[in-house]
Amino acid sequence: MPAMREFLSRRGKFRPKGREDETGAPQIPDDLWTKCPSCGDIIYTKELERSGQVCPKCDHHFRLRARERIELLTDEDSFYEWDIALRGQDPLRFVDGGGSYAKKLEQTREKSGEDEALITGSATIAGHRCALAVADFGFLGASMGSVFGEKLVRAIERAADARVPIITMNASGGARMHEGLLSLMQMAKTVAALARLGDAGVPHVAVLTDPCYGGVTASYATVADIVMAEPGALIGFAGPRVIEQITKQKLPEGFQTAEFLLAHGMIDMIVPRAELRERLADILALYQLAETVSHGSIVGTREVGAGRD
Amino acid sequence: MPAMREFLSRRGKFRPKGREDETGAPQIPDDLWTKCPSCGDIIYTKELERSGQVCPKCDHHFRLRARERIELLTDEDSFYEWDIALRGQDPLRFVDGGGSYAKKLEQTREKSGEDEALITGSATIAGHRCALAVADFGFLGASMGSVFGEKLVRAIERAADARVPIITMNASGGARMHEGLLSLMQMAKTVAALARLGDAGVPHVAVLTDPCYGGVTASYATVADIVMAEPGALIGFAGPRVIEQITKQKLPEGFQTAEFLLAHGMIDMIVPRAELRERLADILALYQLAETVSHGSIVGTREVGAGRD
Amino acid sequence: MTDAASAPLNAWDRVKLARHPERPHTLAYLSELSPRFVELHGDRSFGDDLALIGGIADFDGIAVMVLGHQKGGNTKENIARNFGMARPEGYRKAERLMRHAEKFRMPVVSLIDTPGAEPGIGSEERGQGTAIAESLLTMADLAVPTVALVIGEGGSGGALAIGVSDRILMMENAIYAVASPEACAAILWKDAGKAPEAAETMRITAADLLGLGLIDEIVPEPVSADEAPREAIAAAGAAIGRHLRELLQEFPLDDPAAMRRLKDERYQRFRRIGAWREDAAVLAGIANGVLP
Amino acid sequence: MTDAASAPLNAWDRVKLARHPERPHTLAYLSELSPRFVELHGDRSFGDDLALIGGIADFDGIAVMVLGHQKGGNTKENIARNFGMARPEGYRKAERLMRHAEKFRMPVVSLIDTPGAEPGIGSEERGQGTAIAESLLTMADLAVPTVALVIGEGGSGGALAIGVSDRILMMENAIYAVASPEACAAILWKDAGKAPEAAETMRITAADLLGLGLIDEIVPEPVSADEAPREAIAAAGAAIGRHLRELLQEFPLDDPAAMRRLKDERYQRFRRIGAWREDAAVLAGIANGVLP
Ligand SMILES: [Zn+2]
Ligand SMILES: [Zn+2]
Repeated sequence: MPAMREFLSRRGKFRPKGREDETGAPQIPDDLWTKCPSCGDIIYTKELERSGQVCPKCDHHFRLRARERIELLTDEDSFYEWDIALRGQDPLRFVDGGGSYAKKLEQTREKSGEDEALITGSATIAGHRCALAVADFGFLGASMGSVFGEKLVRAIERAADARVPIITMNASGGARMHEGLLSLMQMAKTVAALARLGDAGVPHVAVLTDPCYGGVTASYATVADIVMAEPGALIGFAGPRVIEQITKQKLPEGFQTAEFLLAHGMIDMIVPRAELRERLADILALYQLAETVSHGSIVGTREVGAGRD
Repeated sequence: MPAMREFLSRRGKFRPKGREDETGAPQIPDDLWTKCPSCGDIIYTKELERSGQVCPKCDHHFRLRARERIELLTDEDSFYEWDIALRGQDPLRFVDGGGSYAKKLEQTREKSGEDEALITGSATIAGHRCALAVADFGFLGASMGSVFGEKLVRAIERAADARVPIITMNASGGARMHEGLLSLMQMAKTVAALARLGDAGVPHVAVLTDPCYGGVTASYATVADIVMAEPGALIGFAGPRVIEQITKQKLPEGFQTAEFLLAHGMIDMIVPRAELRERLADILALYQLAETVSHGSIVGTREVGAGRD
Repeated sequence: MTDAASAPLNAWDRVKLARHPERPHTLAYLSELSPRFVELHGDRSFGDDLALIGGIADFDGIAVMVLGHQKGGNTKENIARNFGMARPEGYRKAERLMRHAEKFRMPVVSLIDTPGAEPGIGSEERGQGTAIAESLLTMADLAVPTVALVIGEGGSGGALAIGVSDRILMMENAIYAVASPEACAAILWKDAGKAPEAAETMRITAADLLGLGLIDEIVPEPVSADEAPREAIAAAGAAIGRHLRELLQEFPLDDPAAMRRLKDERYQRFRRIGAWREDAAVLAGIANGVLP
Repeated sequence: MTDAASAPLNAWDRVKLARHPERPHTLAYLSELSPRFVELHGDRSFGDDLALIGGIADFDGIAVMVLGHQKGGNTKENIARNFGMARPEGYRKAERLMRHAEKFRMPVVSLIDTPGAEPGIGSEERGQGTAIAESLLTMADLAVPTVALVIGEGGSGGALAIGVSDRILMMENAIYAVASPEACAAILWKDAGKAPEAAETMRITAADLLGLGLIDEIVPEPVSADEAPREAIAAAGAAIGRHLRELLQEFPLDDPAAMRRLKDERYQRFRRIGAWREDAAVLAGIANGVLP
């Protein structure tokens, strides 16, 4: 299986960056206690860490950095990162009030401890091999620029070649304005790669996390074969403030929450963070089973009453 | 082209039955004057005939018998009818309060002057060859029984073989209860034939006329490549009285009219009867052009300003 | 309801059994027959219909896409499930999941159990007819094996929408009809009270439909499923599994030619359905170039 | 607005021209360029969006599927057309018509002219993001040649949704941007009044985008299209026709291998887009099996 070999060999051989590498803007204050922004409760920070950053009282899912998600999701030491040499450019020589995009990229790398807003690699989840692409909201709001798109497409292409499912964990505040139309075109680029993945019959499972807006919602994330979301995550095309300003209407209760999307038929399921790993393992197992059966091998034998009850 | 030869050769060689053959329940009283059920106006019957049975005052489209539609639509003497030997059976030995289905079929044939609720054949429209399948509401409310389904499928198969578009003109009051599940299965049978027509890349254009309900709306008629409707035609899945009874709600103004369906995205266009022939000719010409171009021949040359203005 | 053992049941008895509130519904079958079921929701354009559910299940070592109408077990559930009457978004979800199944080469198993598609203002606004028709079209052309089992009520187009299958099975006490006996009686007898008579002449029982060649097999209910649900479900599972294995053997999923054969056989299966004759005198007339 | 002849226009000037109320919109192009256009309506599931229209046109002897945003010529029309801002049902109609085009082997011509997809409560309820994404997916994989022309405003994802094309052209005074200059200025400058500065640095003019390799050709407007609409439309028609003929010659519609090549070239076209470098030290580290 040369495809599988390449799938594995492209990794950088080093352990994933841990949370201790992150120097800037941690989501979680390094104090003993953390205040839940949803219920206002004061939570023992260590308890929050044990729960995967979910409020034990109100179930509020705190935002996570990409590497935290990877750590929670994958089997220990199974993650091999891809394309760590890719760096953003400033193709438009974009300058806003705050200075050049080139400078901003440099500062963001320092502050966030990441090189870009998307981390990709291969991993196993409960023993099932998969490709992973995880957005980091801490890097320029996980806006989809050229490197984001390129890393994602390379991951999709490797998944297609190796016939291994890809799981994307998505968040985004919107477009990478500083890369202009190059940024917009990443929507077409990533979706086009998924079209080929689909032709190859390889699954894409997307997990939408808070917040997920703009180009990501309008491209690769929502055309996944299975779309799931974390409880309470805000997901939409246009931001709520923009909609309120333009329509002059009060937004309905629960507007753009994961629950709202489920009710409107846009996602397959809402999965609490604590159950995500198991649910993904189930799904990967079922796709694996389909692949096996489609090649002519059926392992089961009918046992009456072998069900779950 | 053997397929084309077969397409033509299966015809019965005889002129179509004219309106004078119809003995029962004519839509239009044979008086000098006809009252419009929509605006209440009294119209000179001959004028109504000249207008294709459209009220000159309020544009109400009177119902037409199948042969009247064929006469209005096709080039003179171009219609060759198919499958005139097909006759219904009484497979369930169905008996209701009024007697057996076998007897009812016999009576209906006498009264309506037709052998079944669907008339099929080949014809030209403004010189474009097509297959035609036209429902006759005067025959048991154009309910889709076995013969209806069989005639339609044979027409679709011939259209696919000859690579000639099929135009269906549809009306129906619902299922042919007397044929039980055999009637329901005609939905699957006709749609399955259309799936193959689609695989062959041959178009199906459906014209929905008043009234069009039940199994016909929920099968072959609404999955056409282009769906049009006559103005004011009532079209739906469930009948309005059933819906009113069950929901205990007042139906909205214009509910289930062709205009309602257009607004809700279900049909491509509403075409007044007087324009139908021309519109279908345009569509047949465009599909013909696509077929020609797809085989490598482009006839036009760019003439700037050769447009319609 | 143990009459089954003593006296033969008539059509109306079967109607009552098929609608029995204790009769197991789709989720009961899934929980009994699959150790791993991932339900998938939504039509991706308007809503999620709880009256028609679907998802991927490990069915005896085969990954299948299961689609099924879902009635409730009590009034509250029935309101949430709309009494198993699907709306357009239900059929659009079903269509989406069928394409999912085709993409990943999973057979499709349908569990049919509905009084019919919902008649309602919103359902008409969102194209109930169109949604059912598109589901039929997709299913007729699907390049994976499909098995349908009528577990309760097979009500009209809303049932058929997920029943254009390579194998069609019925539980012994299920019914499958072009319209409800009540509606048929109201229309043809002008008296809904004649529903039992209508039920009889409409030939809606499993035995009737096997006799007409419209279904392939009856899953026996020695004790009716409302009284012995686990036994009924186990028998259903065995029958579905057997048909799936036969289909997978005859039509290997990774063989495109086999999938074309499968689609062709499915077409011929439905193509044949109907009762007609050709008038010999007319045929002779056509052959001779004159009208009879 | 005849400055064009004398002084070069800056990006903000182009924005104003691209939005000029007298600038011709999609239907004007169709009426000028096609002697036979049959408009097709509806998404078959919810509604018909008048802000994104489509249909089959005889375009210079080629049957094409035309898709285009449609702005109004006056306030009343603009309200009916929602100022050219399409809703989910518009993108679902576009997707349906693309599949129609593929089925009957018609090239697809897109005329892009929108401030962006509608931001609204109903649009979010019905999945604006999902609808655009599905349109992108369908278009990326379409087995017929596709040509897009930005005739006015190419606003963000709502524009791109019908622009994943084999050839992408722009009118000289059209713009194409990831966000409106006003939105960009509001976010990055915290001052929507800085829109002219934003417009400049965003590189949204036809010349900028040709320079970046994102478009293939600029259709000249010696006199801007609001002043000389027929001339602009004629030039656009000539350019589209030329590209269509080239594509049809290179990729014969009835040749499946050519359609695979076409899709492959389209993929590579978008696959290449972006600006990045690979850090040599890191690459060396990976090659040596150690971190740099
Ligand atoms: Zn909390
Ligand atoms: Zn009138």
